[in-house]
Amino acid sequence: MKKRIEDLTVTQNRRLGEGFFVINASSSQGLPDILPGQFVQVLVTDSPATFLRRPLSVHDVDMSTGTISLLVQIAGAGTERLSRLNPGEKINIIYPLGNSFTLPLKGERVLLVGGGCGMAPLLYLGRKIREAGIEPAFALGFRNRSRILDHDELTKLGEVFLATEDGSEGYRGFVTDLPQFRDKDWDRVYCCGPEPMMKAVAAACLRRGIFCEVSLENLMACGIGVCLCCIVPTTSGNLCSCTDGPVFNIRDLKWQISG
Amino acid sequence: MKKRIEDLTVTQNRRLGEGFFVINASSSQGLPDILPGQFVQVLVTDSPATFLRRPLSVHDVDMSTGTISLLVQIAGAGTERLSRLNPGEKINIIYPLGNSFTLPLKGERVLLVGGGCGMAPLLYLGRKIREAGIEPAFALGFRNRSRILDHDELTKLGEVFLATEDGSEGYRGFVTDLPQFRDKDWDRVYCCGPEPMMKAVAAACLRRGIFCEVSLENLMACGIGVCLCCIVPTTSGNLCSCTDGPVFNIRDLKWQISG
Amino acid sequence: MADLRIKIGTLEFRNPVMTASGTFGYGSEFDDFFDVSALGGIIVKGTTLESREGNPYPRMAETPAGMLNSVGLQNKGIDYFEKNIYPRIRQYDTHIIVNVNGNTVEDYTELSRRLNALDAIPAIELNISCPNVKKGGMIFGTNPAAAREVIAAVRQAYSRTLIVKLSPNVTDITEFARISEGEGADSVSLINTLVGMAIDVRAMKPRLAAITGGLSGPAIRPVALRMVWQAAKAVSIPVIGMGGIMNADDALEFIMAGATAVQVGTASFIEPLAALDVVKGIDSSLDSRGFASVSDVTGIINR
Amino acid sequence: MADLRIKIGTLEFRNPVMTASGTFGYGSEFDDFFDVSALGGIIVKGTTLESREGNPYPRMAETPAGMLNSVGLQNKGIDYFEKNIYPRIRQYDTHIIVNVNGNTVEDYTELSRRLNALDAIPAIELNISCPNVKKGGMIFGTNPAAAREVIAAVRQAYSRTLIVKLSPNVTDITEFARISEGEGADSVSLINTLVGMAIDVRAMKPRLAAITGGLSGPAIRPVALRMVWQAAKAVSIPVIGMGGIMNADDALEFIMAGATAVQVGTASFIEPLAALDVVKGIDSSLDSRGFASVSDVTGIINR
Ligand SMILES: Cc1cc2nc3c(=O)[nH]c(=O)nc-3n(C[C@H](O)[C@H](O)[C@H](O)COP(=O)(O)OP(=O)(O)OC[C@H]3O[C@@H](n4cnc5c(N)ncnc54)[C@H](O)[C@@H]3O)c2cc1C
Ligand SMILES: Cc1cc2nc3c(=O)[nH]c(=O)nc-3n(C[C@H](O)[C@H](O)[C@H](O)COP(=O)(O)OP(=O)(O)OC[C@H]3O[C@@H](n4cnc5c(N)ncnc54)[C@H](O)[C@@H]3O)c2cc1C
Ligand SMILES: Cc1cc2nc3c(=O)[nH]c(=O)nc-3n(C[C@H](O)[C@H](O)[C@H](O)COP(=O)(O)O)c2cc1C
Ligand SMILES: Cc1cc2nc3c(=O)[nH]c(=O)nc-3n(C[C@H](O)[C@H](O)[C@H](O)COP(=O)(O)O)c2cc1C
Ligand code: FES
Ligand code: FES
Repeated sequence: MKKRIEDLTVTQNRRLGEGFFVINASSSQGLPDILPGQFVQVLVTDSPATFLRRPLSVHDVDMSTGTISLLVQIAGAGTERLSRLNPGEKINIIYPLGNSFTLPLKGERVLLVGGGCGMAPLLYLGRKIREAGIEPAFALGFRNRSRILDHDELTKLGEVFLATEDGSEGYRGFVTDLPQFRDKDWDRVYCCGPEPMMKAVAAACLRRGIFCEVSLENLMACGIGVCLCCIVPTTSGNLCSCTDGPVFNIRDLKWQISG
Repeated sequence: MKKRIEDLTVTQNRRLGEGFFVINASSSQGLPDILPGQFVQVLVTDSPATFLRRPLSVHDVDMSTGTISLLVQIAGAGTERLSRLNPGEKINIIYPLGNSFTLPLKGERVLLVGGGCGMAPLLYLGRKIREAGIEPAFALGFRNRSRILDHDELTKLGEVFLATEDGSEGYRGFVTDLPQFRDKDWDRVYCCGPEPMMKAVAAACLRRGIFCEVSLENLMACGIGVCLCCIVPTTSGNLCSCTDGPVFNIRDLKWQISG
Repeated sequence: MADLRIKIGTLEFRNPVMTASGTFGYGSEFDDFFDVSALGGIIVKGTTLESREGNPYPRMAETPAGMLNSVGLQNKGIDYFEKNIYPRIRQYDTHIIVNVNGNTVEDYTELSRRLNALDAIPAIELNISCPNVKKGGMIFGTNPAAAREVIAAVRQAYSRTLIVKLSPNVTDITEFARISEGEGADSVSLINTLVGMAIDVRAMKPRLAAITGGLSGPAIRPVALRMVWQAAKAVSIPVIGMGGIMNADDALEFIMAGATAVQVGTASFIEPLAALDVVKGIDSSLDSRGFASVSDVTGIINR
Repeated sequence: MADLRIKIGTLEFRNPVMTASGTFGYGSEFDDFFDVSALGGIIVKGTTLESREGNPYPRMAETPAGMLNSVGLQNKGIDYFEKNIYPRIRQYDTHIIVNVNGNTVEDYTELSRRLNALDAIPAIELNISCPNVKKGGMIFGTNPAAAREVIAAVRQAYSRTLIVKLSPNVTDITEFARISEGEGADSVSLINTLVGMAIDVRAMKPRLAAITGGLSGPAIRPVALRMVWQAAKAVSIPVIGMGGIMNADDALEFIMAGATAVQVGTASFIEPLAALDVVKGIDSSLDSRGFASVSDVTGIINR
């Protein structure tokens, strides 16, 4: 897949929840093939505190309109600036970048686990899994009811199980405490979210021998495998999370987790 | 006059001519007294290439509405960013800064000479002179017809003589060639414009013994007299153009001009 | 309200925030904006024995996240300072510290002696790091033997709190910090500006009349922070950190790296309230995280 | 089309724009974006005899107009390079230059000898300035005697074009430029990164696992430009300038200060086409001002 540097046109910028927004941007030349789990490197203009590009997962893709969606959490100056983009403005991105999630095989039971902006890659992954004829399930964890993000699009693809830390909606506890996660024999679990969540999910999967891939959000400078800043210690040495990842099988990671 | 740091609200941002615009901004607490020739230091936000504030002359003042006007020429990233300010947005300024032009005495014949963004301080100066009961005349120089800036406001205050270098409008030549400049016994000439223009005007005035003040646009870092970057060699040593200026009597300057 | 008091030598400061020499005039230029007595201290303009006109114009060039200056110690000399400035600024209820400069060891000692006689000046900052003068200045700050000589001589001539301002234009900053400590300085302050340059490509000539100048502002903060961290580990006298501090978080970086106090420089050009905001921001930051005093976080990354 | 050709030693370059080591991989990472043969040269990743894993994560911190890195020479070693990378990149119709690193003089000479045998590598860049390794690296680049020894030894071992990459973390850059010239280097390239640091105030710990890292990007450009200007005046071998070059005007600043060629580093992370844009921009800038060749403006501010 050839990488491109392209000015997309913002078609929509919509609030999703407190501090979260979704940008839709379209390509005038049509999108290249994009795999679930891949990301883009966004140039943030007019932001003095933002020197480097910002990596953002591909949240959704609509090939028919040539539109890509990004689900972004305001974390600092760069994402704050992006939250102010208006329809019609240009957004320069380098894409598609990184590897991708391994799609499941026919008949497998598949759970997609996420929280916060970790939901970002799960929509497109869920869509691709559904296209492959499998109905994915989703387990989403949030701090509390008010932090829950709009997940209507996920509901269209499969069942959604919610957990909130304070029980203000859905199950009370972490995603790993969800009965639907604990008690069912999943064949594959895909996870993207805060590191503690990913490590808890990874530990549970390791213990139960479930295939599990996580999408890491390491700090990146280049996003194209040349700066060697985004490395992840793996069983085959330090790998770049921007080219060998961001998706890793937890068996290859050197995480200090007890299986 | 106490200096202030204040967030004004942009009320209008209007194109004046190719690459020139006028920003009106109003103070919610009412403006302080501002003298003709004084300037403001504007904070330019959202502009990575603009680290320091930008000095801009006070173009006009409307005490009744608490509105200040700035006439700006796009010279680089900072002024370009200002050109994109929308009504309703805030603009942080430090003001009023610097000394001021010396107002004429009753009955004196007064000429205000400018070109390009050097027209900026002349409107408010002209207004103050008019308020003092004297009708000022204006001599404006431009490259050619298409570079001429809207000067309707000046016309309301006094007669306006135009010169263009190519003669495409008004007199053909520099402002100093204007018969109205050359042939009349002016008591006071005030000038703001490109350095060659100011030097030519200064030389002519020196020769003819006319009182002449110029407004300098030296590079500034602080604008409040502490960095000592904006200095002007004068007969009393290096003076700060931000506090001892920006207005100087040409007799005090050490310009290499032959009178 | 966290306890913000700190000590440099025997001198107590209300809080660890001072203004950097050459960026805050004599303090009175900021009277319109805030009560400068709220600051820990004010380091006034670089002062010399004789009156100086400094370098020719242009003296300033903006650079990415910073600026170059080549002011070159323009000031009216110590006589003028004593007569016209000192009486006015001695009223401030904060420490007024004079930044001391000279061409020769004798210049430095003579000026220090003169300042020793001014009872409202509790400390001097010995500037051996000005990059913008041909003689003196940085030459003392980049040569160990010369540094040792001038610091020893000034220590003899000056009995109150002596701060030595170090140049970052050296291979090993700890060497100069150690020399300062060894010769009896009460504190070292760093960094002065990095020597830099900019060219106007259209005009095909240097942007500064002096060709080179001193780089300040956030651009240099990572270098400044590293040197402050190194110096703080190398000596046991207090280190005053500066270089690109724009807000309280920036100041806390220096304090957490080991600086006892900080100075705010270029930031005051852009936001005249910057130094005051740093005081307030450090206070509220400590409060909100439950630290009782600033010393609780001083050098915390090294513990 | 202005004549952009330049020479370093006996080696002719299509144009004066190369990519800086550690910022452009082995070139092939940019194949999707443009034909890298349009560049004057490509300095590939810092290479060592043995395979190295580099420093722990995090290795990167963004800073005002720049970034810190503490990669620490992660690379697969010369064996892997010879077998797997060299055959692939030797196809490029531009000069592929290897950035040579080691812990000891022997490491450097052994690696240089190995590279001498690779006929499609017309030059090496001797990196005596890596700030991110405990042994070797910058130790050679900040100590005149050590610099002299390693350059002399490599000069013996390597017969083609030898470029020595200097560290900016020194008091006097001209000393190291002169030593390089004296020991037979064909060129010096500068600057490598300035040692810097950043602290995460909320977490109260350094942003880099290695605590300090190398500062690059526009923030350092004024310092880089000043050093290139000084070095170009001090030696008669060609100087290759770098540090914060983002566009053609930035590159022209270095060339007008006396650099024969330039390298584009960090800019490629933000704009992968940056180096190509610099080539094009220099060309059109010379054209529009009526200069027939780049050498017409080389060092023009010093004439
Ligand atoms: C492959 C990849 C995919 C990503 N996908 C998404 C996405 O789809 N949606 C989304 O909202 N975010 C995503 N992120 C994270 C996103 O890149 C950062 O939040 C963003 O760069 C922050 O920029 P900023 O200027 O707003 O904040 P900054 O001011 O740069 O940072 C604010 C705070 O966040 C921390 N931070 C910055 N970048 C990262 C990072 N990469 N990982 C962890 N902490 C960081 C900083 O240390 C700082 O404390 C992704 C990151 C990667 C590497
Ligand atoms: C007291 C004072 C009053 C001024 N009043 C006005 C005004 O009313 N209207 C107006 O349009 N401009 C005025 N200027 C000039 C204005 O400040 C500059 O044009 C502006 O700072 C340029 O900023 P920038 O970021 O757009 O361009 P930059 O990218 O900073 O500069 C673009 C080019 O302009 C040059 N330049 C920048 N600042 C100055 C300066 N002060 N003098 C000369 N050259 C400069 C730079 O060297 C560069 O070549 C005034 C300047 C001063 C000192
Ligand atoms: C315009 C200007 C003038 C300065 N003059 C002096 C001086 O006279 N004496 C001195 O020791 N440092 C002087 N400095 C250096 C500052 O005190 C400070 O060390 C440096 O600017 C770094 O801090 P900053 O990045 O916060 O500005 C000057 C700096 C600037 C920008
Ligand atoms: C991530 C990164 C890795 C680097 N690795 C090397 C290296 O291996 N060898 C080397 O000589 N310089 C290395 N450098 C330094 C650059 O080659 C260059 O000297 C420096 O970044 C300044 O140029 P710039 O500001 O254009 O990036 C590296 C720089 C960066 C940012
Ligand atoms: S971000 Fe540069 S190698 Fe991955
Ligand atoms: S601009 Fe700082 S003294 Fe005038």
